[in-house]
Amino acid sequence: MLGPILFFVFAVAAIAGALGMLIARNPVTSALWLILTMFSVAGLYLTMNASFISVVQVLVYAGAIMVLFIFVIMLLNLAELPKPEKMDWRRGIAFVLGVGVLAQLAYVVSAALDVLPSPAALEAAGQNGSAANLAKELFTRYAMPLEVIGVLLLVATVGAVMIAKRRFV
Amino acid sequence: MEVTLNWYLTLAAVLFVIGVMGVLLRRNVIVILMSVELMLNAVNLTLVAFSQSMADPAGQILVFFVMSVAAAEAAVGLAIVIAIFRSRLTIDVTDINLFRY
Amino acid sequence: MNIPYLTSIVIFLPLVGAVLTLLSRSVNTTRWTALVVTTVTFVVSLGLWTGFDPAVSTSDWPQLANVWAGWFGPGVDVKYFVGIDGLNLLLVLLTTLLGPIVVLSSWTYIHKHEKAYYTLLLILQTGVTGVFTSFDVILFYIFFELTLIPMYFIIGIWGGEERVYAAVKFVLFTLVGSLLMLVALLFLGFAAGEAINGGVFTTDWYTLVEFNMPAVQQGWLFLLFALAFSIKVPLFPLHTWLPDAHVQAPTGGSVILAGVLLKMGTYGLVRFCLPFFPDATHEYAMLFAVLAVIGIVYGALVSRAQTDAKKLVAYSSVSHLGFVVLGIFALTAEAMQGAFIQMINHGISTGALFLIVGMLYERRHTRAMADFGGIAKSVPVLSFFMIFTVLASAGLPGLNGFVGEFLILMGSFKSATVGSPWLIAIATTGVILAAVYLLYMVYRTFFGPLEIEANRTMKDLNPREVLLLLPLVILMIWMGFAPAPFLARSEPAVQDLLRKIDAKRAQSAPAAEEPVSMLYDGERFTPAPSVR
Amino acid sequence: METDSLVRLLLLLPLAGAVFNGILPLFIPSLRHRETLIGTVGTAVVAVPFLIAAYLFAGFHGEAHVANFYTWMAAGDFSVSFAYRVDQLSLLMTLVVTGVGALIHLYSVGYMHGDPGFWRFFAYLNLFVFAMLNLVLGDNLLVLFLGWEGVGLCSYLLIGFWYTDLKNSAAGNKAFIMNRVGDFAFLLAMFIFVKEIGSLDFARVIAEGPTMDQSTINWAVLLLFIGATGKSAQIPLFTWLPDAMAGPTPVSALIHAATMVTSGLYMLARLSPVVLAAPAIMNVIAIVGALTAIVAATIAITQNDIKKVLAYSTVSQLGYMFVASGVGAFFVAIFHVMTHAFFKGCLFLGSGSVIHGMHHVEHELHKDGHGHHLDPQDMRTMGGLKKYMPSTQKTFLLATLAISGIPLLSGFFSKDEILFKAFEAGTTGMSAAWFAWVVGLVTAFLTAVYMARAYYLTFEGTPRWPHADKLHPHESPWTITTPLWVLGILSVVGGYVGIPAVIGHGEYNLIHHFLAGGHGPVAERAVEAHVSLGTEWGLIVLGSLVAIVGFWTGRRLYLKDGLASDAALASRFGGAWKLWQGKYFVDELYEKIVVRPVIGGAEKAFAPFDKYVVDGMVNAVGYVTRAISYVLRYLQTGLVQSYAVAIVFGVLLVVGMMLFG
Repeated sequence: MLGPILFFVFAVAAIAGALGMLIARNPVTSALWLILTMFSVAGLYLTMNASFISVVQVLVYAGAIMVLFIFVIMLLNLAELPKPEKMDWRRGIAFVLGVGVLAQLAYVVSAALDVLPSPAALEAAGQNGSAANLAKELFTRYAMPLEVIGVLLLVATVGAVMIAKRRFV
Repeated sequence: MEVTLNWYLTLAAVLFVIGVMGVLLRRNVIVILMSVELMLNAVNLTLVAFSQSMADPAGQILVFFVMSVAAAEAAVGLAIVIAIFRSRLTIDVTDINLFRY
Repeated sequence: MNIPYLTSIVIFLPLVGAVLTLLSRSVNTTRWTALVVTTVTFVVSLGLWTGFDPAVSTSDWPQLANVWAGWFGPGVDVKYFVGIDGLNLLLVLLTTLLGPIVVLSSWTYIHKHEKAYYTLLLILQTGVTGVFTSFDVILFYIFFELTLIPMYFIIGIWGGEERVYAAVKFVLFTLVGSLLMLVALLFLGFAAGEAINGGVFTTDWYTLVEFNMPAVQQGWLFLLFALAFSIKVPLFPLHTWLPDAHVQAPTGGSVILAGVLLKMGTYGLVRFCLPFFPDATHEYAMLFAVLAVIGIVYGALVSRAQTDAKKLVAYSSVSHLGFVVLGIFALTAEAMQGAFIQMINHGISTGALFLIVGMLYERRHTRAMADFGGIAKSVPVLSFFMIFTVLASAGLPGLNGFVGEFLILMGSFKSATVGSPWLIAIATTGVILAAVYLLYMVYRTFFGPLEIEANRTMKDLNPREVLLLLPLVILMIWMGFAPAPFLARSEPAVQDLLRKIDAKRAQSAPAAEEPVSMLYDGERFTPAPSVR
Repeated sequence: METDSLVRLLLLLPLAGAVFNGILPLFIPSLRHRETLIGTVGTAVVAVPFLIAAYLFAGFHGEAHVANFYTWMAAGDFSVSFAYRVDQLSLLMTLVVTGVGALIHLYSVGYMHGDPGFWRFFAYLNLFVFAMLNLVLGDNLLVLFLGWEGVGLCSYLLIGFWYTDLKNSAAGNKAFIMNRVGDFAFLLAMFIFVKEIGSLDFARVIAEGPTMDQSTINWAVLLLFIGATGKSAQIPLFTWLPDAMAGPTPVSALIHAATMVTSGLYMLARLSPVVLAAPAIMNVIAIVGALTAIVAATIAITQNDIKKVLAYSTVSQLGYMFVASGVGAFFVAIFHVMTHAFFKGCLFLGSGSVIHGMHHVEHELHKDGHGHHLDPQDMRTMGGLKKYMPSTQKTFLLATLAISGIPLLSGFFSKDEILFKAFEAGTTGMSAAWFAWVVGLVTAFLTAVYMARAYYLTFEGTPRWPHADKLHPHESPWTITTPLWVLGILSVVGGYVGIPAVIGHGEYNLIHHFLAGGHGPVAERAVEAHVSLGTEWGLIVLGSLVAIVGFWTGRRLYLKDGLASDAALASRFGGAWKLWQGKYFVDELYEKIVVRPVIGGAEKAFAPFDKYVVDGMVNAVGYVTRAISYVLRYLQTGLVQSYAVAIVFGVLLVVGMMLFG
């Protein structure tokens, strides 16, 4: 019974965090809410025995990306938006579309219930998600993409520096 | 009661849609970027769920790459936000329409 | 002489040259590099002439072929497949010959961004040579599109006053046709793969030639292919990009455009439309012949109405290419041979006309015929070349133009598909009209009193200009008096092509149906009982 | 083998001369003024072929020889070679071309002396001889056509020789284009032969041509004849020839009188068996020839330009020759071609000599500052030249008498033979021949009149140019008078190769034996019943009388009264005279019904059509695209979120289609 309980705890936290981010007026608050979601997702990974990814999730998202966000918000000193956000017809359309996407996804999941694979044994899953296993894959079969993604990160870093420099725009 | 794959999928769907809503509804560019991150997270969740239930590491490898791209995207996106804020003193998307006809 | 990969060398040598010109430091090095590269390419391409043996059949495999089957990746039968047969040999040689001539003609004509110009020129040559030598339709398509980009820039950057309009028009026209062709060739590749290649998508020319499809499909695909090529030719009424592009392009661009780029259209018709879709070819032959004949007469008349010498020459291309298209759709060996020789002729004589008009422009910075008059006195050598070329272009026997026109008209006259005497008679009036508009140009430009001071002091041709016209003039005489060696090169391939067309037609023709007579009983028709 | 090399030499020498005289001086300007060199080479490369032709003629034994050099073009089933035929007909024509040609080259050395285009002139003339030799020696229609167009080209170049005057160039253009109209028909005729026979070799065309369908034969022969009317200046394509007089006079003599314009007749004679198979078209040929003869003759009477008179006379004489072809007497046509080459060559060269002299007068007038403008070709300012130019006068008189058909001179024999053949054809059921015969007689009278007029206005009477008491022309140098005398003598004796059948039953009609009569290559119309000897004598006497009376009339009118007679005739004939003087206004008619509609149509209809309709449609596509985008651009709000909405909408749609579609 521990599995479902843990799942529900994390799931509720994740959805709450997401909704919080969506609703909060202040971007800093939004960011904090999102961090909650990130942690919850990391927890969910743990429930699936995907230990390595879980750690990386915390490190990268919560540790790096979200810090970056908050840093930028602070840097620009954007505590509050000058204008209040109110519903207009465009937002209505957006809302309807969102619901539509949700409905489609729900339909897909429900329709696919009987073809979904039955979950592998927990040990096997743990074996699969272990750092050793992933490292082996990553440095053998996916070595080339790994290098490429490294270059991508480098390029992104250089690009970000260039763009953010004064007198660029 | 057992936690099956479709639970995770449903959760991921909900998170994804919240992300979509964020992109479509919010006017703050930074929050929009955060919503994009949320969408990526939702997808990651799906990938990991499938990967673990099928005992195939490829899904998690992909998640790894997605995270890298997300990091790159956040870095460049935020840099752009800074640049725009410098020149136009706003990060409200409804005020940024450089490509207007 | 037996150089391995000769065909590929001829194709890609200019591309290597393009890299070299990019690396060159001064304008002079750029020009010399381009000249040396194109000249070497021409010399190397003469190896194709000596290496090609007309006695060896190319009905199953081209000569001097280079193949790289794995070029496009696994799962599809798309090859890098180039080679030489009777249909493309002369066109390749024409291209390589015009290479150095165009470089020489641009020597002092181009005054800005020389490096880019010569680089594009060399890339263009690779594209054109590739188009002519490809035996894979996808490869052909890639080269076909590759010619578009350099030409766009050459017109758009170094052209005349309306250069951007002309360049955009040129690209849009060609692109419309070629994209439709892409759709058609993908369909063809899949269909042929499904039918005769074990389900593998194929664009190998020799495979596709064997593939016979239902007449209705043939009709559609034929029209899509033919549209692309007709725009390139250009066939009336798709020709309006041509005067703009020709007139606005710099001399070198015009020469390439008229000399070889238009031939890609006619060559494509022969290489692809005819053997791939023989039934449709027969069905639409008359339509295309009529359009061609309209083009002959119409082009000539519009040409006569021009006041701009370059525009006059440009419209003359519409008229001349009309002959080629007529010859192609006549589907007789004589007319087809004539069409091929006429392609070469047009490249030589119209190329030379553009060169000379360009020389006039370089001296006086005007192309209006009214600004000249009587210059035969001040520039006799230039006038000699001009009149000589005009006569060749007007189809004077003993010069090259006549051979092509005569064979085309004669072959069309006896053709089963387009051989209506009245149609050919109308086409033959093109011979009269060619004299009308070309002599008019000579009359307005070269004869009469020398009244304008600037014309009086005009400089005659310098050795460089004589040098670049001389090979063309020699070819005009050679091909006029002894076209037999040229005709002999393409004869077996043309015969072979026509045989293939006939064989496919025979294969797809329904068994001869017994004519059924109908009885009318006052209310409706009923088939009569067979008497046999 | 020997004949082959001789033929090769015969053909290549003039070509080499053209290259030497044309290309070398073009690139080496210092050579341009070496008149002696150029003139010598130019003349030699025509004179030597004449000797070769004479040698071949002397050694000719009645067997046609074909020299096949190499394949010109071959495609599919069609093949044609550079093959040349040496037989009676081609030898005779070659002798005329090279003989008269050589004389005229020699003449040109004197006539063109001092012209800056001396080198060019000789290059063109040599090229002309080369083309003409191809025309007469070619063994198939295509080589003939090579020469056919080649002579047309040289004619164009030489008419427009003095290109600084646009009038000359325009005349050249006119000649070339009218010739091209004829060539157009010629080409179609060749297509018919290729389609029906599969070859253009004379041997096969002649053998198989008559076996084609009657309607095909008719078409082929009609088209050939139209081709001939272009080159030989017949109705309806004759108007270029008088304009062609814009060229230097030796050109008029060589090209537009002696050789090129007769090539149509040569072609018909060469293909005579095929022509004979189309009797309906022969009627047309005879009628057109007769009409041309009289139309040109009436115009000739009214012209004042000495070269124009001779030009129309040429057209008229060519009409005679076509009458001969039309009634099936091709060898007589060739006979007249030959005699005509002699006397008309002589006349033109004589007129050139006169112009040369008058030019001198004009030059002197200018130098003295009298400020008079004198047209050196206008007979109204001549007169009395007999005293100053005796050689020219004597030879001109001989040629005039010959062309008028005064008995025992060359023109008498050939012209009389034509009229006789027409009469004979008429008696044997060819209705058009009667018409041709009557018209021919009238024309013979007119010919004598206008030639007498030309002679008397030019050489007799009193000088009419300004200051005639002080200034007068001189006789031309020997290079000019030598050809005059040679041709003058030939116009006297040239006819004796065709003595009429009344003497010795045709035994002495050498030309008939040589060309036709079963041995030669020229066919004849079969005649069942010959006219009686008495009738034939009667016709000869009638012809002689017409000529003598005509010449006498001319002499009476113009010897004393000179120009006054013109005025008298003009008032006597009134409207007709105006019509003749205006050349029947054919040029104006063509201008109105052909030239202006075509050129005007091109300029006013086709070019705008191309610009506004065809191109307009293309541009319209562009404008429509632009209009649509003008509306659609409002979608481009620049707001990221509106794009995002669209993207999500698209995703919904696509996924929806995948799920439910």
